[in-house]
Amino acid sequence: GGAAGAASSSPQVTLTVGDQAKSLQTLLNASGVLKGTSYKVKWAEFEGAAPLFQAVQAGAADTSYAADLPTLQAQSGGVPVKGVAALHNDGSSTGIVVQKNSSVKTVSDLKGKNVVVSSARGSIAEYLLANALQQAGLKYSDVHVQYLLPTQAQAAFTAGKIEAWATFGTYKAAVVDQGARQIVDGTGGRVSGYGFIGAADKALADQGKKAAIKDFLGRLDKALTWSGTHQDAYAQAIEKATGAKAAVAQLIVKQGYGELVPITPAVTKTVQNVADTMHGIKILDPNVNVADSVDTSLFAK
Amino acid sequence: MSSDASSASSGDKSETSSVDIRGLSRTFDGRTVIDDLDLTIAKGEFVALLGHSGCGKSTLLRILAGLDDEISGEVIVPARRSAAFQSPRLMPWLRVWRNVVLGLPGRANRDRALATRYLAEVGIEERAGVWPKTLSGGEAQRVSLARALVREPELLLLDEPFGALDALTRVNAQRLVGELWQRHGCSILLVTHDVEEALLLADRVLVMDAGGIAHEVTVDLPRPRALGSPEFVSLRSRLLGWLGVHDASASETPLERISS
Amino acid sequence: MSSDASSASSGDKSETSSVDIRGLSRTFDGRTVIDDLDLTIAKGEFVALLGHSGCGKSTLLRILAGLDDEISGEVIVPARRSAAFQSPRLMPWLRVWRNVVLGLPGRANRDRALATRYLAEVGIEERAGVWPKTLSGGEAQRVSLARALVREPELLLLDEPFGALDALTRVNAQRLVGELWQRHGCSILLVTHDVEEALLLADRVLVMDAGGIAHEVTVDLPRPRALGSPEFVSLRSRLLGWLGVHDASASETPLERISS
Amino acid sequence: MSVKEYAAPGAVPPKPTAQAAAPPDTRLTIRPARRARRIPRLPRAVRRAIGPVGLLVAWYLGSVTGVLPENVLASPVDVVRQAIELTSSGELPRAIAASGRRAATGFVIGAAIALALSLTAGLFRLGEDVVDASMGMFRAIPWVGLIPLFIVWFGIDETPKIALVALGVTYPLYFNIYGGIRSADSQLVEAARMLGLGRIALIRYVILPSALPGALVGLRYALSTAWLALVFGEQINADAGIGYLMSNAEQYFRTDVIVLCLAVYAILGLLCDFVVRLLSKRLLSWRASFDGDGA
Amino acid sequence: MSVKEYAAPGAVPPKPTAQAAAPPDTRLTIRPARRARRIPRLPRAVRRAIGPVGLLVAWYLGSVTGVLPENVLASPVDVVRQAIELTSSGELPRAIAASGRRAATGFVIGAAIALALSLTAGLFRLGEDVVDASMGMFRAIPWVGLIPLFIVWFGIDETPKIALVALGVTYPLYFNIYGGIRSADSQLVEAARMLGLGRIALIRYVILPSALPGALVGLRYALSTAWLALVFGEQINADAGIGYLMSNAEQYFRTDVIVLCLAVYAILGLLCDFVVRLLSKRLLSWRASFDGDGA
Ligand SMILES: Nc1ncnc2c1ncn2[C@@H]1O[C@H](COP(=O)(O)OP(=O)(O)OP(=O)(O)O)[C@@H](O)[C@H]1O
Ligand SMILES: Nc1ncnc2c1ncn2[C@@H]1O[C@H](COP(=O)(O)OP(=O)(O)OP(=O)(O)O)[C@@H](O)[C@H]1O
Ligand SMILES: [Mg+2]
Ligand SMILES: [Mg+2]
Repeated sequence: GGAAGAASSSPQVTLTVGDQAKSLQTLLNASGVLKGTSYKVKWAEFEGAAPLFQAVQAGAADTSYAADLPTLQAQSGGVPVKGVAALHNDGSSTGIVVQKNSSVKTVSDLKGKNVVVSSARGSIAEYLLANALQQAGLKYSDVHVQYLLPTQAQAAFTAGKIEAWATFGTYKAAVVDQGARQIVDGTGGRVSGYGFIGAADKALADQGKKAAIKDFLGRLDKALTWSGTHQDAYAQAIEKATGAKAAVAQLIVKQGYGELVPITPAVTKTVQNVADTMHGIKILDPNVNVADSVDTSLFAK
Repeated sequence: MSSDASSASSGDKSETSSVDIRGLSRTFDGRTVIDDLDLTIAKGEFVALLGHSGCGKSTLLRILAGLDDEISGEVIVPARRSAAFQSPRLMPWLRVWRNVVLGLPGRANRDRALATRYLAEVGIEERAGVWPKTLSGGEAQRVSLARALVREPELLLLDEPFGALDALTRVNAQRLVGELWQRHGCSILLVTHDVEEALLLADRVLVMDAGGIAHEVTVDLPRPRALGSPEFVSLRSRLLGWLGVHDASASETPLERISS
Repeated sequence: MSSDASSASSGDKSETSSVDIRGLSRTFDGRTVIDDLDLTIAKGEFVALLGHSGCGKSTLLRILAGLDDEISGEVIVPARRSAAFQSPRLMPWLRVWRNVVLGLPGRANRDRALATRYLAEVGIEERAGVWPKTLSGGEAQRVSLARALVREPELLLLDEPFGALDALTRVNAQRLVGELWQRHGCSILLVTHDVEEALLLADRVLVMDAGGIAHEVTVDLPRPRALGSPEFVSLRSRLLGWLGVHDASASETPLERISS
Repeated sequence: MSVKEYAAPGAVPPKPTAQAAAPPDTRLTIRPARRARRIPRLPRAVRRAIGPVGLLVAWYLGSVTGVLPENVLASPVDVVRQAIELTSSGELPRAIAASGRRAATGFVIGAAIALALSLTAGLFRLGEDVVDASMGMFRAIPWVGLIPLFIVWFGIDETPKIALVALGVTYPLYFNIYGGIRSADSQLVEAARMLGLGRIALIRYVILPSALPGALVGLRYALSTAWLALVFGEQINADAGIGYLMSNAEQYFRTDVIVLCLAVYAILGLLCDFVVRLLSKRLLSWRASFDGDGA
Repeated sequence: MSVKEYAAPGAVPPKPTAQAAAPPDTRLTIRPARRARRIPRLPRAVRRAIGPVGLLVAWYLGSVTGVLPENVLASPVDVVRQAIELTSSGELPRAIAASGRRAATGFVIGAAIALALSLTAGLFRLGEDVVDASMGMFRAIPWVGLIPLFIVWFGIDETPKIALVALGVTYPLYFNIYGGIRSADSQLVEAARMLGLGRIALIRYVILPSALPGALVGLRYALSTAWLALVFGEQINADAGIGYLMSNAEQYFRTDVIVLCLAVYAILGLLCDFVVRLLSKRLLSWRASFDGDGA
């Protein structure tokens, strides 16, 4: 790439922003923060973290947007991506639910049970399960873990085919609505609550793109701040953009990432703990050195 | 198949007749091929059917076989019929002998000995075990004939069954049909283009034209028949005349016309 | 096709002969059907081939047509050949007239007028526009004949082309072939089961047996020929004898054997 | 080869025990075709609607009785409501148009590839050996596993979606056309050669018409595959299309929209089938083949 | 109907301009089949290996030269290493066995359903109207959308996986058998009826053999579909199977394992193809059909 100054002002730069299910796109468009960028923003939308990182790996997206664990998984798998900023929420969206008439009242009661984890191996829900079991003094091998995609698991749970389900977001809310009991959730640090905006190594090596990412992070920060103060407008935007029902949109707003934070050593440490735990139950192999997998130079407050 | 058993329909003539056709018509796309045709075949009668190519002989046979029901008119036939079609129509995926006994009831449809006996009758027992695709034209026709004969029907429908056979094979096949007919007393409707064959074998010879039976002659010559007898020669010339080969003199075959 | 043009191979006889076969053999699964057969057909010669069903006539024709190359021996044929097979082999997906002109070079393969002219020759011009599946047996055979005739070959291979035709239609078709032959001077190899037909049309009649040409007779009767002439009758009886119909007297047709 | 003397007449078994003893005097009346005599039947279109309409009714009953839980398979009423809403908002027509464009482009490309490959494999022994073995292998590779490769090659815009459709369409067409070519009647091929048809003419007038019935079976399958491939294709960075609409609805939990999409797929399937039926009727009118009993 | 008098002889066009003017004296030598004379050819198995082996080489070269980036399509060397490792750990054989069991069970069920449906639709007009229209519709419904329904009905153990395989297998077999039945030669069906074959015998001796070539095309397609359906099926609560192995590897960006799974699929595809080829050779030996040029 050329000199930083020249590139950042160059209209030629196109930043391909990786996104999941239109989350960032909706937020940034609704808040209007993208007006007047010196670069072009192109959205790359995916159904989940795995295809998004595949696209990053293939060089088809410059940035990623995912929770801590999927990002760690991608890094462990060799996807050339670095965390450049962290997102945070309270972790309440993740939880373990059981059928309303289940004999399972607490996490310790899960011993010997089948527990379904969504979306897949190495998801935040699995971390919650692992962490909760650990805190309850159980080994991870004391439960029998089954993996199901959330839509499938939801159908199975509703039909009474599964007893305990570690899940998240709208899926959790929906079954709780119908009477399912939540025995534990991710608050209180049971999940880290962190997510990452990642940048492909190749994009970071390109001065023009790097500058664009830096600028983009600033705008994303503003957008998140806006979302905290304009919850209704944000929810309406979600409804409009995705067809979600009002209640679901509000839930997304409530449980979504509320702020953009720099990747401080504290963040690194928390996430490293997550990585170590998952490595300990052989879910994350090889382990990731979080401090080496971030680039803190792009976003600071 | 849309033919149902109906004992009620065997009317007044049922004791003596095998086939009763009244006012039969068949139209293909507006072209009437069979037009108000009447025909009765007595039990045990051997009837030969002549007619120009395309005049509707095979169509009539298909109707009698119960394979064509887009007709109008009344057709009564015996329940047990059997046919040799103009083309052999062997099942390509069954060995020759399986083709012969195909459709016989019970265990008989696996009776290779029975099949081989009939194949021997038509002179191709050594080809019993091969695929139909390897047969010559005449061989296939003989398998088809054997298949029709093996099932001892009450009405046997033969559509030019000897057309692809050489002189010797043809004589033998004709003799075989004649013998089976005399032994089992079935009725036979034989389509042929060979006037002499018709006269040698049949009790009655019909000439089809314009969708109906245009001419009919009863051959009451004693059997075995001699080609040279004056009655035979005069019958032949009459039939040839009806078939349009007008200038054939009594002693000439139709081919002679070429030299005239 | 594995036949290549080779002008070098047209050896000493090439100026006068149309077909040269030397030591031809063909074996099916260990069964030798054609065994060291030699045959020369002169330019413009009309040769008829007789033989028992299954003796290898069609196999020989297929080899001459270049459709079978699992042979040993030497076979030289004209480049421009044409054939009517034993079964009509019409393309079911082409209208009758398209079948007739199929394969003609250039625009001619769309020349309906040309097709109709030849269909008229064989008496079915009114069926030019229909699908082959609706043809009667004899109609299909005539289309196949028209298809072979339309391309004016140097060697015409006809495998029982009149087998499914009635007397009148047959006479006309024979006359048509005879005329075309005389007009264009092509060589013809005609397979037939009808001894009289062979004698009426051909310059030379061959009888195939045991995989080779067992008998051969040159018919040097003047044309047009008369069935009743003594030479004709004696030739016929000789041929019938070779074909195994031994007890046929000079004045009898093979069918007479039935009555003996 | 000499002609054997025939078996003596006496060798004909006097009574082969073969024929079942039907009462010897039974006679039948060949009845004129029923359609000429009975009450006219239900029209074809109505009879063909029985199945789909029956399923619709079953679905409705299932929803009402709770056999099909609402949150798994939305009730027809909800789906219709949703259909009206999305149609008036223009979203559904836009989705169908977007998917249709992709499906059509991909189909054309896939069909061309399938035709070229099946001709190569069908006409030449060497082609068969090389192409056919590879196709059998390729077909077995799950293309979901190839999506990353597609992204590398084709990016994340329209091209990978179209490529997925083309890939999905190629296999059924290839297998069926190749099978069809190989079932061409060798007698007709011989006749055509005898008539002096060149290679091109042989293909055009003999091989392809022979393969046509098989190709139409493949076409039927391929047309529905074209739409189905987009269920996956439109998960890659799409912002319109039925596949996108459906996966989006899955993310946001809209079973009514999901089921609406399924219904749209079903209707598209019926439409494609209808087209293939029409085409078959037109293109195969020369055929004399079994068309089922009157029942 | 009266026979028309033939056109007068003179009506034969004296020189139809049709025939191309090949030099009138050209003669050809019909050459004995080449195989009898030339150097013996490569054996069939070797020739059929050309395609797959060529692709392997292309893959290797692509990896070495960087045309296929390592992080998208692992190099053959890595894949072989991974294969050895997973084989010695027993994971790969276990996966193949688990998937194989599911594929086989599902295939048998699907094939039985397809046969029953295609016979119903093929033999009866009413069956055709009801079944065939519904099948065209069903086929178009993406079964990924139906997985939740499957889970509700069949739970999350083996049954839904097997059901998915059965579903995937049913369609290609149904379409091809149905198409095959409908292309049975009506002349043979007539002959069979004349011979007094009952309905069962008609099916057994005429209809099914006629449908066989088509059914084998469908079989070829269905066998690979059986394995492919497990790519999705084994995302449902599996702990063994190639599909599971692959989606797991996808989750972890283990391109070497992904590509190993793709390779296993490819080999399984080749094996299935081989079985179908053998079967075809045995079952279709009665057929006289076009089998490609000598080239
Ligand atoms: N399915 C059909 N559709 C239309 N026309 C048909 C159909 N079948 C037969 N025909 C026509 O009906 C007429 C009679 O046919 P048919 O087969 O009965 O003749 P045929 O007397 O047996 O003649 P041949 O001696 O040549 O076999 C023919 O002109 C034929 O073209
Ligand atoms: N593809 C084949 N495989 C095995 N045997 C064959 C094959 N084709 C022909 N034959 C056999 O070769 C012999 C000669 O067949 P061909 O068709 O030449 O007889 P033909 O003289 O034409 O008899 P016809 O007068 O009955 O037509 C027959 O016995 C036939 O069964
Ligand atoms: Mg006829
Ligand atoms: Mg022959």
